[in-house]
Amino acid sequence: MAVVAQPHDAPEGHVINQTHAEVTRDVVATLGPPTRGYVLLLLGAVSLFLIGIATFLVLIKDGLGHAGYNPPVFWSVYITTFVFWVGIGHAGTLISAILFLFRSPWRTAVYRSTEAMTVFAVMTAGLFPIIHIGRQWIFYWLLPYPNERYLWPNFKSPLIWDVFAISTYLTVSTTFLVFGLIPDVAAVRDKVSGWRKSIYSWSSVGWKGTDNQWRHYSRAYLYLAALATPLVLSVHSVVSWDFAVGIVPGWHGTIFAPYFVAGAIYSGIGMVLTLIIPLRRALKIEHMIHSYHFDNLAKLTLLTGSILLYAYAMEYFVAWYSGNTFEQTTFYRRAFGPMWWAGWSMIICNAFVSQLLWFRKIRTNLTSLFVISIFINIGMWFERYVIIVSSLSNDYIPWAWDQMNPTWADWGILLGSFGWFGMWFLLFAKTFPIVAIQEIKEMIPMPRRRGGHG
Amino acid sequence: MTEESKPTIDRRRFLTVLGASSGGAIALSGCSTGQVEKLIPYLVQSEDQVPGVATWYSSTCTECSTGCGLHVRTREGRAVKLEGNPEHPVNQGKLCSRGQAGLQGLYNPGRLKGPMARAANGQFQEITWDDAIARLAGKLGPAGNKVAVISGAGRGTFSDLLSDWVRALGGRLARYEAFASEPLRAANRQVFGLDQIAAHDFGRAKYIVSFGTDFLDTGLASIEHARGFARSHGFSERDVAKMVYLAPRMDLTGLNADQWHPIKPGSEAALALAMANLLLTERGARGEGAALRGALSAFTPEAAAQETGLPVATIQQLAREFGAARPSLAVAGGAGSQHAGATEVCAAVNILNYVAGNIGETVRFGADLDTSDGYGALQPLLAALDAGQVDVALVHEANPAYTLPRTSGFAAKFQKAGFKVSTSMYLDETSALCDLLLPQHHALERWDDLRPRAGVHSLMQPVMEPVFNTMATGDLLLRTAKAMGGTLAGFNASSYKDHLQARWQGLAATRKETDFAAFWHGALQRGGVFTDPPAAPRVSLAPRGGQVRYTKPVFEGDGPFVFATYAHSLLHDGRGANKPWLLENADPVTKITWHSWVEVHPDTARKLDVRDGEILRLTSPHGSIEAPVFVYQGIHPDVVAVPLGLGHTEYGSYARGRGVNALDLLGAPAGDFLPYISTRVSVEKTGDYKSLASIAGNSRQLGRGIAEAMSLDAAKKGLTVEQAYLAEGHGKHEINTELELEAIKGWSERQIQDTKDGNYTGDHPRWGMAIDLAKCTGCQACVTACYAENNIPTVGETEIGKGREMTWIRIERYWEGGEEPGQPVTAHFVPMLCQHCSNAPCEPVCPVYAAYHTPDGLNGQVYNRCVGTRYCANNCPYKVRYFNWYKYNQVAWPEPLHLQLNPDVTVRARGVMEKCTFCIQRIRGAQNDARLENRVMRDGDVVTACAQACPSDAIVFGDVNDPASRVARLHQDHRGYRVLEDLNTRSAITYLAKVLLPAEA
Amino acid sequence: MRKLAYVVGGVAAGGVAALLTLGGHPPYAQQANTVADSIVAPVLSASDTGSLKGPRQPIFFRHDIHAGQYKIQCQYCHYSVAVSSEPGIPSVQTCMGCHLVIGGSDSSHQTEIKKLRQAWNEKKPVEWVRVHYLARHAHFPHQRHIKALGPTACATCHGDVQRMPQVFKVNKVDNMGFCITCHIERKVSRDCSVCHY
Amino acid sequence: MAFLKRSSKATATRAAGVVASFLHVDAAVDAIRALRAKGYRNLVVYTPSPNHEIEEALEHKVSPVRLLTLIGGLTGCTAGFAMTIWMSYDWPLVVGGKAIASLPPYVVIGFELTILMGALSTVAAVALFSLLMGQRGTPFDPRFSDDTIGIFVPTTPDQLGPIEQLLRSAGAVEVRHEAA
Repeated sequence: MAVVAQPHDAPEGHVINQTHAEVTRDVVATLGPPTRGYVLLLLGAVSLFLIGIATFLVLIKDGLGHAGYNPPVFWSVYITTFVFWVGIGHAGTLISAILFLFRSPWRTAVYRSTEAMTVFAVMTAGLFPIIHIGRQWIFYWLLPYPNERYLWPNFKSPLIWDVFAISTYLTVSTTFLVFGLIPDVAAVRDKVSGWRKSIYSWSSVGWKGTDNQWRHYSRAYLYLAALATPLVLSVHSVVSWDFAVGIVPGWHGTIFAPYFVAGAIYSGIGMVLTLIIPLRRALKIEHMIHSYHFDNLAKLTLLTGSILLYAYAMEYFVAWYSGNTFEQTTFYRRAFGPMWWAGWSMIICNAFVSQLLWFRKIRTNLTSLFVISIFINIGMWFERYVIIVSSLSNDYIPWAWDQMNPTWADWGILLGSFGWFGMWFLLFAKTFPIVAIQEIKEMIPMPRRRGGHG
Repeated sequence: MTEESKPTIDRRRFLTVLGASSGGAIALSGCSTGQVEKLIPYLVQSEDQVPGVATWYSSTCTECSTGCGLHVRTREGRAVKLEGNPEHPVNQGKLCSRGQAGLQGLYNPGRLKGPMARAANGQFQEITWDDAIARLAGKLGPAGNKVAVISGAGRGTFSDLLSDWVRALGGRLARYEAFASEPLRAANRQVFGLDQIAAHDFGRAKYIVSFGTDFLDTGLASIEHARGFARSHGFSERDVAKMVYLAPRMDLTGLNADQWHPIKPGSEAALALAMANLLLTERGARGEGAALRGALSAFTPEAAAQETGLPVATIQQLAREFGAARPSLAVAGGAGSQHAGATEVCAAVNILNYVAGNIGETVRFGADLDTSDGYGALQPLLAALDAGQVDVALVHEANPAYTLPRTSGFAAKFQKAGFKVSTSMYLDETSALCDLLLPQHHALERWDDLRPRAGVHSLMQPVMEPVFNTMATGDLLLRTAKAMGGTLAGFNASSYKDHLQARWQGLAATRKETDFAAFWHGALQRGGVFTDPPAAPRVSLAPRGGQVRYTKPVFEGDGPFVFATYAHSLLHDGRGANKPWLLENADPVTKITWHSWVEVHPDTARKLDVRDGEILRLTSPHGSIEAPVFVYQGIHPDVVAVPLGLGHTEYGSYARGRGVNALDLLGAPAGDFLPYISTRVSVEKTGDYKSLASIAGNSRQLGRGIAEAMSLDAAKKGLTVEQAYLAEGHGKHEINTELELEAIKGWSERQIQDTKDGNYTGDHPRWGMAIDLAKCTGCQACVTACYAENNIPTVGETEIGKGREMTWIRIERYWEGGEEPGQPVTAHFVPMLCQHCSNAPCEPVCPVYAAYHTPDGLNGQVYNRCVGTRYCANNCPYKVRYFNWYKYNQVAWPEPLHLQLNPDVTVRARGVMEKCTFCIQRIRGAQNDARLENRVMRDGDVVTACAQACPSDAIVFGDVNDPASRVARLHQDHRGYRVLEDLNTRSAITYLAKVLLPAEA
Repeated sequence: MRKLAYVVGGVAAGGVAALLTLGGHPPYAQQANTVADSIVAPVLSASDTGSLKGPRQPIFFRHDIHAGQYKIQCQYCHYSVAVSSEPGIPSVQTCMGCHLVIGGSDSSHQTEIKKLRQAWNEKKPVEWVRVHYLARHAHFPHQRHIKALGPTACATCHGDVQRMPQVFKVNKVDNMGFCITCHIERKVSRDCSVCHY
Repeated sequence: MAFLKRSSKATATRAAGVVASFLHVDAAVDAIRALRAKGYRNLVVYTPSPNHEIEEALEHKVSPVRLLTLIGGLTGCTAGFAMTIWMSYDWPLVVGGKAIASLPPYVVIGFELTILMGALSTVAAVALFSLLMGQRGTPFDPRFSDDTIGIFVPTTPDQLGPIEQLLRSAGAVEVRHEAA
């Protein structure tokens, strides 16, 4: 008795021709035994991760010297990658939280995967502050823990803001993800058997879906979304202040916070596309995530991409208009200096490539979208690389100017971070419903005896 | 911090070596909580050593022939720093980089551990001193008078002993040193009939012309010269003596000149004589002058213009200015301008000074500076060696196998000697050829004295137990004499110390000193006996003195370029190449460290299509060398130059195989001296590239006002830097509106208030510094001093290639002008160190308060709190913070070099940020002393290492809150400015703008 | 007060094991102003050292006899403590100054003194085992503390050595907390660069 | 998570009553209305996903979760500022010529802790209300998490018959009796 239904507020084109039973079935199906391709992917990820570990061990043994640091460039690839991953996270929270508040229906099918991406991206980012410091074994000195020395951290330092922002972000988004999972895990629990059942029933913390539970749950979910929303905007603002608070020309910009947040969301969606385009095929859920979703994602990309275009233009304009020789030199060299290639690849990959998305054809063509998403990932990594390295390499004292070239130690850690991220994401996709069962069901009205709408 | 600093040595050796020790002493203060498990007391407590308290001894520097006085700082029985002896007339408390690095000679890992003899298998093997002396005596006996000795020892008791000793044997003795200024001596003989070298008083000179003499850096008595130059040229008497530099290459002295004229190599004499001629013709000759007139008339400015490539007008102007200023000073000589005609140049300059009436005014004969006899004296000895007339050859404090070009065939000739003995402390090129090595004590380990100039008797005393099983060569000679008896029976002093004291008995007698003990102790305390030099002799032209010549320079070979080589600023004739401080400390001109380079003029570089770092092969008739290019505007387009001092084949792990030896391009010296500019070379690209290990980033200021300067009249008018700018007609550089300015002002006032809230009230001192750029010559003595005082690790060539040098204080050298052709290029030096800002941008960004502000206004850096985020370094606008990327502390001080470490300063572990602390250990030390004496600190109680070393006294340190202090007054000086003041960092260092003479004045 | 403050801090810091605050209070020995008027050192022999606290020394030197029973001032042996940052370990000469004559009352003492004389004759200084050690990045000027607290202040950090047959560590002098507690209570500078440079 | 475990184990103690399964939401709503009209107010309704109509039919009050969210948030904010300011003065060090406790930077900490505590207390609240105070031992059927609506009417044995009658007439596809 398959009932074809129109969701109340879904626009044309967004149809889920399924009953609740089928939704459960299909989603639970994604948790079946892993395919060959999946295993290979996982192995790939793990080996990358091992490369990262090996590199890190060498760094701990000898010191950071192996990396390409070349004073005055005291930060380079590690901080770049840190900002990159924090940025990735933002799209997830945007889609799962902000769009939830806006009651935008298309998020439903994709938000679980993006939320998972957020958590693992932030988990990855969280490693870098530890990796990049000179004495990794005492990173905990950045935490305000009572100690016999009576010493506390310096809360005026943006790095401490980071510690709080990142850990808060990780905690809240994890909570958000786990919280959303509970009813779905319960649904899975009731479908599987054996040891898996016992695991899922433990992790579904006794969810039954009673009216009372739903009553509190939906409320709480709303508040979590409401709390996560300012968090999205704040976290990357805080990260941007790492630079904006500094006096380095090219860092010291007032537009940094919005500029970084836009960039973060932009890069995040790029990563979302990169992830779910293959994923939906792999997990055979094309009928739940289809062109309609990608069209919306693409529009979001276009919006944030255009904001970036504006931000870039503004940076150069302000540098020129300020009449500040330091700013001017920095931005001149960013475009025509020794690192021109990085500068331009950032501008082209981010500001220009995203403009292609004005065309519906490109928006709805998964191949082109996938290619663009790759460009976005590269472009956004370079954006951070340029902002950090090129600004540092030529600041106030010309005598100190110098260039840096990344080394195997830099690339090793970078690859490792991708491995670490990929590993967790893949494991998650096989263990938990990557599509939100109960929210999809919420969009499919339950069958009625009298038919039609109530 | 987790890592041990270089292990606290195996303690037994420390005992045996230093004879004393105590807990904190051996525990070289490193960033480590690792326990020192043993406490080893003195066996016998020496009266003048209190653990934890420094003991100072005076001594004399032997790193070059100048003979500066030393104050040696010792802690727990080991020397930890060398400083100048304020009472010493030559250097008056200052010391150059080379002198300070003497400490690394003392603790050099390459030192010979004891006497060695060449075994049957050709290897050296350790022997006992008795055995060694027996062997030497055994060889000397049969050798009879077939003995040859080469000694680089300065004039003094030892030299006298040595010559007596050799004379007694009937052997040959040559006092040889690479840079012996033979041409100067010869010219003085020729022109004035005086066989001595005059002292130059740059302090009184109103106008200075240097004919290629690097008197500020590698020349004789550079410290004394720098002091004088600072007085005459440093705006200290509110005036500036103009200095003109005439040479094909601009060395450090040239960079300090107001004008540099790149004349053709070898043409100096023509110019000097033409100037003299002009002076005579225009001023009318008096007395002896008339005699000269005829001799000089041939040398017209036109001819000189022809030779030098200078316009006639310039020459005339030079002559007029030179004549107008009374007294003026012209100087010549030095390795940098030592071509075949060097003696003619010196003679011509003598004439010039004579004509200008500078003799006796700024040119002081009678001082009789000590130099070795040089190559001229060596020649007969070499001939004897070659003829096989030498059975025993002894080399002392000289390394001719390296400092003579291969073509001289020294090695081959030396090999012909039956038995070759070296007393060198290191296994250098010469001692490697020897059969018997009798390493002598380092100057800091032995009794001795020097007479570097008339009236100066400078003492050396052992400041510590010998590090190795070495022996003072004086004792060696005496003990050998005892062992031999016979002709040497006369040498019966029980020890060299007794011999020395006996000699000083005589000195005491001549000075009518009755109580010798008192005299001796006084001398030891003062560092010697210093009397005024004997009155300058009446100097008049020697009979044939007026007959000056100028021979057109000829350069061997047919290459397109003249090849010039010169004394390396730090490595000197190569003796510095085994000391990491001197290798790591950049050359003050090129700012290149650790390796050799070829200087090429930009035009030439364009012709050859080469860039910095491209490796060129220079080929002369005598050989070829390969070195990376350094494109340098300060060199004549037809000349390429390579510094001396590198390319050792022996001389320890630091020197061996590093760089190239420029001497390989030179021919066998014919005359009495070694002409360093004597060949032409052809140049070809090898296609290889080497990134220069240079500490220079961008050498242009880009109008950022880092090294400010103002014109002389502006300075005389007492204008501030900004006023001077406006006076020059520049527009007011102000981008803020009135309202904005008000806001900024209010903001900074608010910040001042905040800092007060942080109890920074006036009752604390506020440590500050003033640096006078008009005085700073960029010699970098401060840099070496900082390395020595603050345990700064040397990181080596590759790390410097990555910009990771740790120079807490660095001399930035910015080029001015020289952009469009014809425009002269000049250099502005600015010492850059932590500015200890009140609103330090580095402080608030540190997450753990490792960078914070101390109540006495220092920008504190707590190493053991630092986790190494490096945010502070990013946020430091002056880029004066340095990071330990690797475990530098474990590689920088191979044993026994780590004994030089200053126990008062923490050795930084890896992963930690470090920077200039204004020598906080000295501040705290002074505060402790003041507290013990129940008094307040006085101005001058604290002198930072850099300020202490600065030869021209450009750096002044003190309490800015104390209005009486010198630094506070300098902070009010109208020339004062702060670097990047617009950032409102409120830095504690005030720079005094350099004073420039108008281009054509 | 401080404890309370700490608990607040602990909670505020996210309640990281507030128990740590206990660790936040290093044991702080009261200054023993009461100069031991009549200490009679127990009779012990080197064989007893095992049962005593503190590391066993090459020579069983009895502070309780020298400083306690015979009331020799600390500075008699630790000669440089008032003028230098280093307290100064007495040279063997110093020991011999007395022990040339004093051979020890009973056999156990005599054996130890023999060791000393042997060291003196063989010109081999005694290698004492270090008891108090300060990290090398912390500078502790002894002279300033003697100046401020008086010549009997030693006990403030080193405990009542006059009653120690074998010296042992009473206070965690190598813990910054120990220094800071005292500096706070005496209201003296807590500026980092006073000790760390 | 212990308490959550407990709640799931606790299903051992069962309450007596009637469990009905519905496939059609309107049927379920009718049933609920009817039951409530009859005075059965402590119903337990199981749905695979939240459903407006059923919520309306049950006339629930707004969940009290929001109160704890607010409290948590405020605590976080105060904690943030209290911690930073107190710690600044506990060992006053001046950096960059700024005030010992300079509020602008501390806003960030305050903000982050607000969010953190807010979120955590929200979750805690849900655990509290729906899992601890939630109906223990109410009967459950796996289909309820799939596509079926379940209604459990706790009652006394004598009432079983009429209620079953009512439910069936409302359109229950299945009715089961739960013995105590």
